[in-house]
Order: sequence, then structure tokens, then C-alpha cells
Amino acid sequence: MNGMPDLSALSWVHRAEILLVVGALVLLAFAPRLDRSRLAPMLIGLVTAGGAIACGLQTTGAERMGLVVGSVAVVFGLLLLSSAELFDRHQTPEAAALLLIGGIGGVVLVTGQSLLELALGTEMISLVGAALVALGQGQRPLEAGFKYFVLTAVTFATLLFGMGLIFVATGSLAVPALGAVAEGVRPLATVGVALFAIGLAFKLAVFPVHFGALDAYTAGPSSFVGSIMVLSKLGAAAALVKLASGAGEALQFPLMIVGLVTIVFAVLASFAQDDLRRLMAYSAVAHAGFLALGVGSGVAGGTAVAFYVVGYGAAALLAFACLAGTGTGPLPLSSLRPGGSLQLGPARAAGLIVALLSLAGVPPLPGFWTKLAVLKACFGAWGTLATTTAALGGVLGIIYYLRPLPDLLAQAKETKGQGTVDAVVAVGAAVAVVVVLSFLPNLAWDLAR
Amino acid sequence: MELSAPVAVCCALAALSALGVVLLRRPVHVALGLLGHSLSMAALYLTLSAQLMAVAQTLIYSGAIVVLFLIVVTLLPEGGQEKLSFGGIFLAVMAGAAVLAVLGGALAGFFAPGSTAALPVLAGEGPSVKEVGKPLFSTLVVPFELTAPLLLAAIVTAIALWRRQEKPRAGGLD
Amino acid sequence: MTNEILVVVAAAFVFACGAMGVVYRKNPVAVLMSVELMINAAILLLILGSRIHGNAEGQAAGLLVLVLGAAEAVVGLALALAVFRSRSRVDVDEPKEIAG
Amino acid sequence: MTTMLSQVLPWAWLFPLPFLVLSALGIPRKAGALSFVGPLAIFVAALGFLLGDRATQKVVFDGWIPFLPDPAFRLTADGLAAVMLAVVGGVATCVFVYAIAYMKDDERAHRFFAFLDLFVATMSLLVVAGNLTVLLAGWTGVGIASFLLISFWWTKTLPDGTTPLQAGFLALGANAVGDAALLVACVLLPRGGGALDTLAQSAPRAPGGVLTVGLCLVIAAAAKSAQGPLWFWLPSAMAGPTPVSALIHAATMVAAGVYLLVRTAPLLEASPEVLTVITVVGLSTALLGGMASLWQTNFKRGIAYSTASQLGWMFVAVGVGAPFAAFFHLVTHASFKAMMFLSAGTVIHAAHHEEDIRKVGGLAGTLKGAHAFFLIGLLALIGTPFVTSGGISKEAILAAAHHHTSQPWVFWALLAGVFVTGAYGGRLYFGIFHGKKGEASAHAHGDHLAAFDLPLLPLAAGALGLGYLEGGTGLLHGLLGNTVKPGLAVHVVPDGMGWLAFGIAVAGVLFGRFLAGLPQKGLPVPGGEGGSSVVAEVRILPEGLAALHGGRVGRYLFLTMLGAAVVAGLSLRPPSGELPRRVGRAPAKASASADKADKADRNQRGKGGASSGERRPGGRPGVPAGLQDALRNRLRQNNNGQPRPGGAAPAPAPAPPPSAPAATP
Repeated sequence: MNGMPDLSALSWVHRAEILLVVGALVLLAFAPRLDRSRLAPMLIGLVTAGGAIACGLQTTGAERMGLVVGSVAVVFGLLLLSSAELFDRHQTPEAAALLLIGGIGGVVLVTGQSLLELALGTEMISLVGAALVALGQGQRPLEAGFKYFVLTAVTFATLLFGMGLIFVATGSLAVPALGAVAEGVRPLATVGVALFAIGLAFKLAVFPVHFGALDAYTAGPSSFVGSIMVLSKLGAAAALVKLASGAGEALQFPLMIVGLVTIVFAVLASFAQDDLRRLMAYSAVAHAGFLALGVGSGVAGGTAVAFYVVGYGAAALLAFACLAGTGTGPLPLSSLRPGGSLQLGPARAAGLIVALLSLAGVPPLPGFWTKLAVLKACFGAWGTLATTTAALGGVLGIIYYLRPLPDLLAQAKETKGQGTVDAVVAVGAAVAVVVVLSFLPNLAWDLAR
Repeated sequence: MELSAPVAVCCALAALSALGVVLLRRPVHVALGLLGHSLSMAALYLTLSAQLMAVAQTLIYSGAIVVLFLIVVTLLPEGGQEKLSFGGIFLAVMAGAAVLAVLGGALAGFFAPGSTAALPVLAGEGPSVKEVGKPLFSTLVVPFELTAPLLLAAIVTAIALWRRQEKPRAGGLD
Repeated sequence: MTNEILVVVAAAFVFACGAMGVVYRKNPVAVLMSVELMINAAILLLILGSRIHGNAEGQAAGLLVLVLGAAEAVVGLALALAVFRSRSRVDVDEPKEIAG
Repeated sequence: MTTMLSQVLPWAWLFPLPFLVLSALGIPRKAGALSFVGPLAIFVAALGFLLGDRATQKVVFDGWIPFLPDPAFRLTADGLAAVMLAVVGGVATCVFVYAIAYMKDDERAHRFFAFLDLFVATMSLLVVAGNLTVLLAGWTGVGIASFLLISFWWTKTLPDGTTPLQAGFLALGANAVGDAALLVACVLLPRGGGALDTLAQSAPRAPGGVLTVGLCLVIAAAAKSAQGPLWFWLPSAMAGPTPVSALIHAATMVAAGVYLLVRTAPLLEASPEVLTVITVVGLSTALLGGMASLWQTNFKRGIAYSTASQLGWMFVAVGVGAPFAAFFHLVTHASFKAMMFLSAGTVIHAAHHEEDIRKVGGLAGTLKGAHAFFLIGLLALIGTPFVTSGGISKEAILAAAHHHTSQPWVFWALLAGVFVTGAYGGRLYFGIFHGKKGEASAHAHGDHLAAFDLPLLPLAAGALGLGYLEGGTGLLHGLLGNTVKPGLAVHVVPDGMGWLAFGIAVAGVLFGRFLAGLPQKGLPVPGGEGGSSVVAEVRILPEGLAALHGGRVGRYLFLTMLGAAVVAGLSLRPPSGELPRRVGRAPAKASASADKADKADRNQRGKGGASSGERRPGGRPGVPAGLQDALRNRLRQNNNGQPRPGGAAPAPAPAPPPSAPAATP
């Protein structure tokens, strides 16, 4: 990239990013006209995201994976737009625009090459995540959005400071290869990489930096939580893989430790939960642990992580699509707390069961294959002890994933408010993706490579 | 570059005003501390021959952001007077000590006797304002352009959140 | 001790000050100001790097980070206002409906 | 006909699925009226295979899971699998038919049969699995079906204050330990090493060798079969409906652990340590489980402990190098223990869901059928020679232990176990069917008994006759082909040792009769009576951890900053290449294979990473201080318009995984 870029030579990634920005601008420019229509904001968004997927199919490797998975996450958020629990139901165009910008953030994190791009992508997802959560109805989302934002602001400042340290040490904004950094300043660069990773780890939601995400996923509007979650995990995992491949063991070892601690912590802490939403949030933390473990497992871990994101993303999108439209309050489980009343209806309950089983890693659902891939990579890098811990934590998680099962199975045949057509489409599409990936996991593996 | 008085003075000012931001009690004083910090940073940038950044820091930070903070301080009930607890201060000291310890560990190489580690030093002046403009339109053009959607998101969020405080508009969706 | 090292130490100190501030401050605006301290420390490092490596990218990146800090302040303050305008006490620890 | 049946046998696990869907949809109106066709079809297919030429059927889809040691989807139907499928299908058919009557009044009976179908499907998948991955699929599947069925009546509260849901979670947790062990086994095998029939060849090449893989398998088996420290879930699992206890927690699923050990016996026998572990675990469960049964006031739990104890016998048989005897006992035990459970179920049904041994009694007159079946079960359990299958198969285990001269104490301990078996068997029998009538049995009703008794007839025939499947005929050896190492010849006529054992058993039964006459206190058995309360006690830790999220941002920020400092501190630790623990300790082969996988991955990722220089695994080449200037120049060049390192490729410097796996954890 010397001098002014030639517009015709724009890469497909950049075309997709521009497309997403244009979509967001169109939505915002016509927001006063669009906010009375249920379909228009969604359709504009869908066309844009579809274009981004098409751009992604023109590329290969990580770019393809990032564009496709990121845009699909945006598509699910858009499909659930009309059942979203917004404070002001007229703000759907704004929400759609924010989703598209969040999509840019995810894509930038996957495809970005310089630290500055990664920082921008992180910040974009943070802003969008906090905004979409805070726009939910009631006080809970506002509180969650505020906490998420304060915590993300601090970790983002940490990330920037890490970038500064790296720049002082290497004089370049490229992802540093620590092995090639001069010995005298290498500790500086190492700490810089670690601090940069903390900012990304917040998006991943691993243990010491999971608090914001935990609250946001608990109290945010379910329609958007799935998208935000998948976008941030996708982006953060891809960025961390880039960072770790340059940093080597200096970053891989802490990430492995953090991953294991996160898995154990999330599994244990989730046993005390009796709220379905909170359970899902803890599940997001546990899976972040697996992602961190994969990132900490070297080159083989990189592919495994991408694979994990695809499998996890499908199940998470399905789970939150099933929960869309259930408000933003707690969803206590009657089997655990008297007085709980989960009203989902049999179809969405069935979808949620499939999602939960996949998240729990029950074969042959995709969650199982992805977990195996990460464990395999972890074993190759760190040996038996780490693998056994992760495997034990992973399978014990099945206990809390099956906790909502009695309630879900008890969903009465007839419930009103089965969700809008778009929500049904979203659930159906997610179920289809999960089922296809169950029996043909190699499709996801090919996308991940 | 050997230690020079302007740099040392600016560093000391920046550090002191940062302490002020942390230690002062009244929010207005804190904001003034941040203003002082921002200005001393700008001076420090000048000593590091980063003139453009010094100007930007003064204009954007001191001129816009700190003023924004001051306005919000006045908007909050009670002027945002806070009740600090000893537990919180203890935790803060621990966190600060942990951060300093790690950063000290990274910097230890520079101070260890007999260590050859040092930051590389470039003779002469730093990049000129003209040179600073170049990467913005070449190597850093993508991040530069990406700030546009970022700011867009920030604006949309701020406006949408402001609307939260009004009464929800009447009329449902079809 | 050279100028460069002094500046790095100063940046580390400012960053640690910010870290302490965010932990014990109760006023959301003060917390956000502490975050600004941390971001300022990062910018300082970028400019220092730009100076010692003779690489203008550092300053350009510093400029963009300045913009990021501004954007963050705007959203943070908007959120803080939305949360605390309706509350009698301005204390970041006060809203704790979501716990456990 | 038989050829066709043997060809479909690998797919037998699909048979119950249509009925699962039908049951879920509420078809037919009468719940379970069709469901038994699934297991019956499995039984017929297995029988067809066994009557045919018994040629091993294999199904392989390669390239299914590209990253696993064995990337294929493998199903294998051989003699062992066919006999096991016949057991599963046969017992399941009887239980399904029984359950039609048992669940008649339950409004969720359709769902019950759907779950049962799910169980039979996953269990059959487990049996025909050709590699560890498929085995794991079935393994987890039966665990989930078991959970669903244990907690089927999840709104109920049990007499001890716990709920079936807690019992279900307890079972799930114990099974999860086994699943984890299998997962670890799955990933630590070398490339191409997941197939079950070649496990003995591939396992020695795994890091840790046969011992590690073997222990993983033993842990998995112990979790499934409620052995050793993982016994605690089985008694609580009795919270489920009784047909479930008969099918899953007596005959089939809990036997899956033994099945796995028998299947992988060639591997296990390569490691004497593993065999000793199996023997000790099995023996302790056989004795302690039997004794625990003596204290149970809930007679269903009493039978459950008996199951754990009998499974312990099978473990001992594998441990002393007689997997054949173990499998033989598995087959006979499946028939008589399922029958005992079902006749206990008849008692429970007649006594209005009363399971307390103190409140029943003297039922021999009211429930003639159940009494007769239970008596047959008891005779088989204590090992009556000639007339019962249990007598012949237990004899085989005793003979194997006797023959196993290196550990003579095993045999003597087993003889003690015979006494315990007799005692708890006798106590249950006399406590339920004889003696004073309890409050519940006073108004026990005896209607619909035919519907309960008919399905037990085939099981009774099995309990009596299955012994001759091997004893005197050697038929089972032939059916199994060469899938299981042939053991000692099994005799029908007991030798002196056999008579001695039977005498001890009869003494035990008399002792049991004496016990049944005593006032039943229901002594607390650790983790037994209140096993589900383990769940409640374990909650302290989770609640402590969840209390970290008190909602105060200041605390969150503190932990965040502390975490950042810790992570940064960890990153500063000396690289492992300089630590002694990793240098030269890894097995050469494992490290070579890791390198190979690494290289393959690098090739797939394109050549982009090569520009930044290769690094040795685990090493961290230091850059001499003199190179600093050159380095700086290079970096500057990169920044002035040249593509940055890694600018074109996704990863700049593919760091190899941090050295080879550690040799010792």
C-alpha cells in the first residue's frame, strides 16, 4: 500500500467493510422514515450483510471465515430485530446500523494486520456491544451496558498501553514477533503483548476480565446478545491467534493458564445459578476458556480455535434466537427456584435443547467436535495434565447445561407469542446449521482452515 | 539522549497532575487535574518534537474532552460527591502496586547494573508534521478510515441513549 | 538514566495512577477520567516510540488513539448520565441488580 | 435372510429412532404400544447375525473428523457386539412390554417411551462403535438418556428429601468423569489409533503408553458401571421409574463399562498395573456394595447395590485375565437382575409406590408371579448350580480367580463375597415376600398381574437356561468367535470348590433371613441413603465463586487490573525452552508426530509465515545486542511502505506449539 490506494484495487474485505458502512449510513439517514416499519430496517440490513457474505465468499482463509461468520452473526441479529426488547421500539434502524458497525468491528479484528486496526476493531465491538445492551428495555440492561462499558474502557486503555509499549520496543505497529525483538527491550514488548491481549481477552470474556460480558449477556436483549457474543468471540479469538503466533510461548503459556482457570471457574460458578439467562452467560465464559486454551496451544490451536468459533457460534446464535423476545429480566427455572415460569413454547424449547446440548459438547453435535479439536491441540502443546483438566471441566459443564431441561421439556403445547416469522426463520436457520455441522463437521473445519 | 531539564520537568508535572486526578476529592478539582495533566502532556510532546500531537492534545483533550467532563459533572446530582471507603483504597493500592511491579519488571533491564539494555536512540529531530501526515494516507489509511464508523457508532449511541431519558414515543409498530 | 527511559517510567506511573483511580473512584465521571489518564499514558508511549525510532506512524497512531479516547468519553458520559440521572446517589457500585 | 440381517447389524442403532419420533408425536394413542418393535428388531438382527456365518461387518466413512487420531466414522458388528446387542434388544423388549402396563396411568408415558427409545438407540451405537469417537457418542448418549429417565418424575420429592432431579444430576456428574476420561483417551492416541480393534497396537505409541490409555478406559468403565469411588450415583438413580432401573441400571448401561473392558482386554492385559487396578476396584465394590445393600431400607436401592456388587465381580474377572467369564456373567446377570427389578417393580406398583422394606412383607401369597420370578432371580444371584444361569457363570469367575495363582487373595475375597451376596439376597427376598405383612402390603392389590408377569417369562427362561449357552456346550465361545480371548472351559457340574461356594451362599441366605427378621433401622451409609445430598453440599464452592459477582464495579475493576498484572507477569516468566523440565524428556515419537502435525498445518496455512524466520520448537533464539541496529533498520524499512512482515499472510510468524508434550504431567 504505497501512496493513495487505487479504488479498483480494493480488496474484498475492504469492499465488504465499505458496504457495511454504507448500509449503516442508509439506515441512519432514513431512520425517521424507517422506524415505523417492521420490515424495512431488517431488509436493508440483510441486503448489506448478504453483500458482505458474498464478498467473503470471494476470498479465502481467515478473511473468508471472518467475513462469513461475522456477517452471519449480524444476519441473526437483524432477523431478530422485530422481536428485540428495545427500550424505544422506534430505534430499530439505529440498532440495525449499530449491528452492521459491530460486524465491521468483527471483520476488522479477523483481517486486520496492524495493532492499530486490531485496537479499532476492539473498540468498535465494545461501543456497539455496550450500546445494544444499554438500549434494552428496563433498568437491568442499562446497568449491564454501563458496567460493560466501564470495564471495557479500562481494558481498552490497557490494550492501548500495551500497544504503546510494543511500539516503543519495536518501532512498528505490526504484530510483533517477540523472538526477533532486540533482547534488551524484549521484556517491554512482552509485557506490551500481554497487556494488549488483556484488552482482547475482555472481548473473549475469560476469567479475570469476564465481569462486563457476563452482565451484558445476562441482561442484554437476547435478540442482540447472540450476535454481539459471536462477533466479539470471533474477533477476539482471531486477533489473539495472530498475537500469539508472533509472541510464542510468552503469550501462549498465560493464555493456557487463563483458559484452564476460566473453564474450571465458569463450570463451578454456574452450578449456583438458577436463572437461564445467567446460565447462558456463564456458558459463554466457559467457552471463552476453551478458546483461550486453543489460542494458547500454538499453530494447531489456531485452526482449532477457528473451528471452535464456527461450532460455538452456531449453537450460541441458536440459543439466543430461541430466547429472543422473552424480555430482559431473569428467567428463573422452576425446577431450581420455586415460582419460575419459563414461557417459550415447544418449538423454541426444542431449539434451545439442541443448542444447550451442543454447547455442552454432546456428540454428535458440533460443540463436541469443536471441543475435541481444541483438546487435541492442547494435548499436542501442553500434555496430559492441562488436557485432563480442560476435558473434566468441559464435560462437568453438561450438568448445568441440562439443568433447564426439565423446564424446557415441560413447555406446554400451546403458548401465545410464538415469535414473529423472522424469529422463526432465525431459529430454523440456526437449527439447520447446527444439524448440518453435526453430521458434516468437516465443512466447518474447511471454513476454519 | 541524555537527561534534559525540560523533559524532566514536563514528566514531573504530568506525574503530579496524574496523582492529582487520583487523589483529589471534588469532581471539579479532578477535572482540573485532568486539564493540568493534559497540558503538561502537550508540553512533553513538544519536548519530544511532536508538535502536531501537542496541538491536537491541547485542542481535543484540554479544549473538548475535559470541558465535556466538567459539563457532565455539573449535570449529575449532588455534583457527584463521592464517599470513598478504606477497603476500596486498599484494593486500589494493591492493584496499582501490582501494575507497577509488572511494569517495573519489564523496565528492570534498563536499571540493572552492568546491563547493556537500553532504548535505541535516534540522533537529530523526530518526524516532522509533514511526515506525520504521510502514514495517515498510506500505511495507516485503513485504521484512519475505520475511525469514521467508530465515531458514527459513538454518535448514534449517545443520541439513542439520550432519547432513553425522554418518554417513549407513542404508537406501536405494526 | 536517559530522557527516553524517564518518559517510559513517567508513562508507567501515569498508567498505574489511572489503574488505581478506576479501582477506588466511586463517581463514574472520575472513573472515566482515570481511564483517560491510562489512554494518555498510551499516547505518550506512541509518541516516544515515534521519536526514538524516527517513525511517523507512532504520531499518526497517537492522533487516532486521541480520537478513540474522545469517542469513548462521549459514550461513557452518555451512559453514566443515563444510569445516574434517575438515581439519588452517584456511585458506580450502587447499581447492583445483576449479581450472582 | 441371515446374511441380510448381519449386514444391517451395524445400523441396528437406527431401528428405535422411528419409534422415538412417533412416541414424541404421541403416536399411537396407547403409549408404548409400538415402541417395543425397535429393540425387538435389534434382537432379531443380532440373532440373525449369530445364526449366520458371523463374518465381521464393518462400516467406514473416512475423512469425517479430519483432526482426530482416527478421522473415520467406524461401526463394527462382530460376535461380541452381536451377543451384546442380543442382550440389549432382548432385555429391552421385555422391559418395553412391561412398561406399557407400568406406565399406563402416567400422562407423560409417550415421552417416557421416547426417552427409552433414545436410550436403546444410543446404547446400540455404543455397542457397535468401531472407534473411540463413535463409542464416545454412544457413551454420552446413554448418559443423557439415563439422566432424562432418572429425573423423569422431577416434580416429586423422595422420602429422604431429595428430588429425582438431583439424583439425575448426580448420575450425570459421575458419568461426566467417565466421558472426560474417554475424551482424553481420544486425543492422546497417536495418528491412526482410534479404532477399537487395533487399540492394543496403537496405545503403546501414545504418550504415557498403555498405562495412561488403560487407566482412561478403566475410569470411563468405572464411571459407567458405578465401580470404586464412582459408585455413588447408582443407588440414587433408583429415583427413576422401575423399568428404567431394570433396563438401564441393571442390565445394559451399567454393563457397558464391563463391555468396554472386555472389548479392550488385549490392551488392558498389556499392563499388569491396570489389571491390578481393575481387580482392586472391582473387588472392593463387590464386597462393600454387597454389605451396603444389607443396610438399605429401600429395597430398590438394595437391589441397586447388588448390581454394583455383581458388576464388581465382572471387573474382578477382567482383572484376573478372564474377560470371557466377565462377559458370560454380564449376559446371565442381565437376564436375572432385570427380572428381579421388574418383579420388585410389580411389588412397588401393587403396594402403591411403596419402596420401603419395612412397610411391605408377606406378599408371597398376593403376588404369586412376582414372588416366583424374584425367587428364581435370587437362586441365580447366589449361584445355584445346574438349574440357574447365575450358578454357572459365577462358577466361571470363581474358577478363573482360583486359577489366577499370582493373587490368591482375590479368590478368598470372592468367597467372602459369595456369603455377602447370599445375605443381602436372602434379606431382600424374605423381607419382601415373607414374614409379617407391612402396612403397605396389607392393602396391596393384585390386579392386572398378567400384564406384569408375561414380559418376565422370557427373562426367567434366560435366568434359568442361559448358563447352558456356555456351560457344557461351549456355544458362547463359538458365537464370540475370536473377539474375546477364550477362557477356561466352563463346567456345569460344580467341583469341590463350587459346592463349597454354594454352601457358603446358602449360609448367607440363612443369615439374610435372620437379618430380615430384625427390626430394620436403616443405618446411614455414607453417601448412600442421602447420596443426592452430595449435590447440596457441593454447592458451597459454586456459591462462593458466584459471590465474586456482587455487582460492584469497583471490585470487578480491581480483579481486572490484578488479572492484567498477573497475565503480564506470567508472560515474563522464562521461556520453557530454558526450563529443564521440557528438554529431552519427551518421548521421541510423540515429539516427532507433533512436529509432523505442526509442519502439515504450516503448509496448509500457506508460505506467508516463512519470511519472519523459523524458530526452533521451544527455543527462543536471542538476538545479540549488536544486531539491534540492523534490526531497527529492518523495521524502519518495513514501515516505509514495504509490506510489513505478515502483511500478506494471516499469521506473521507461525510459532510452533511450545515444544513437545511434557513427558510426565
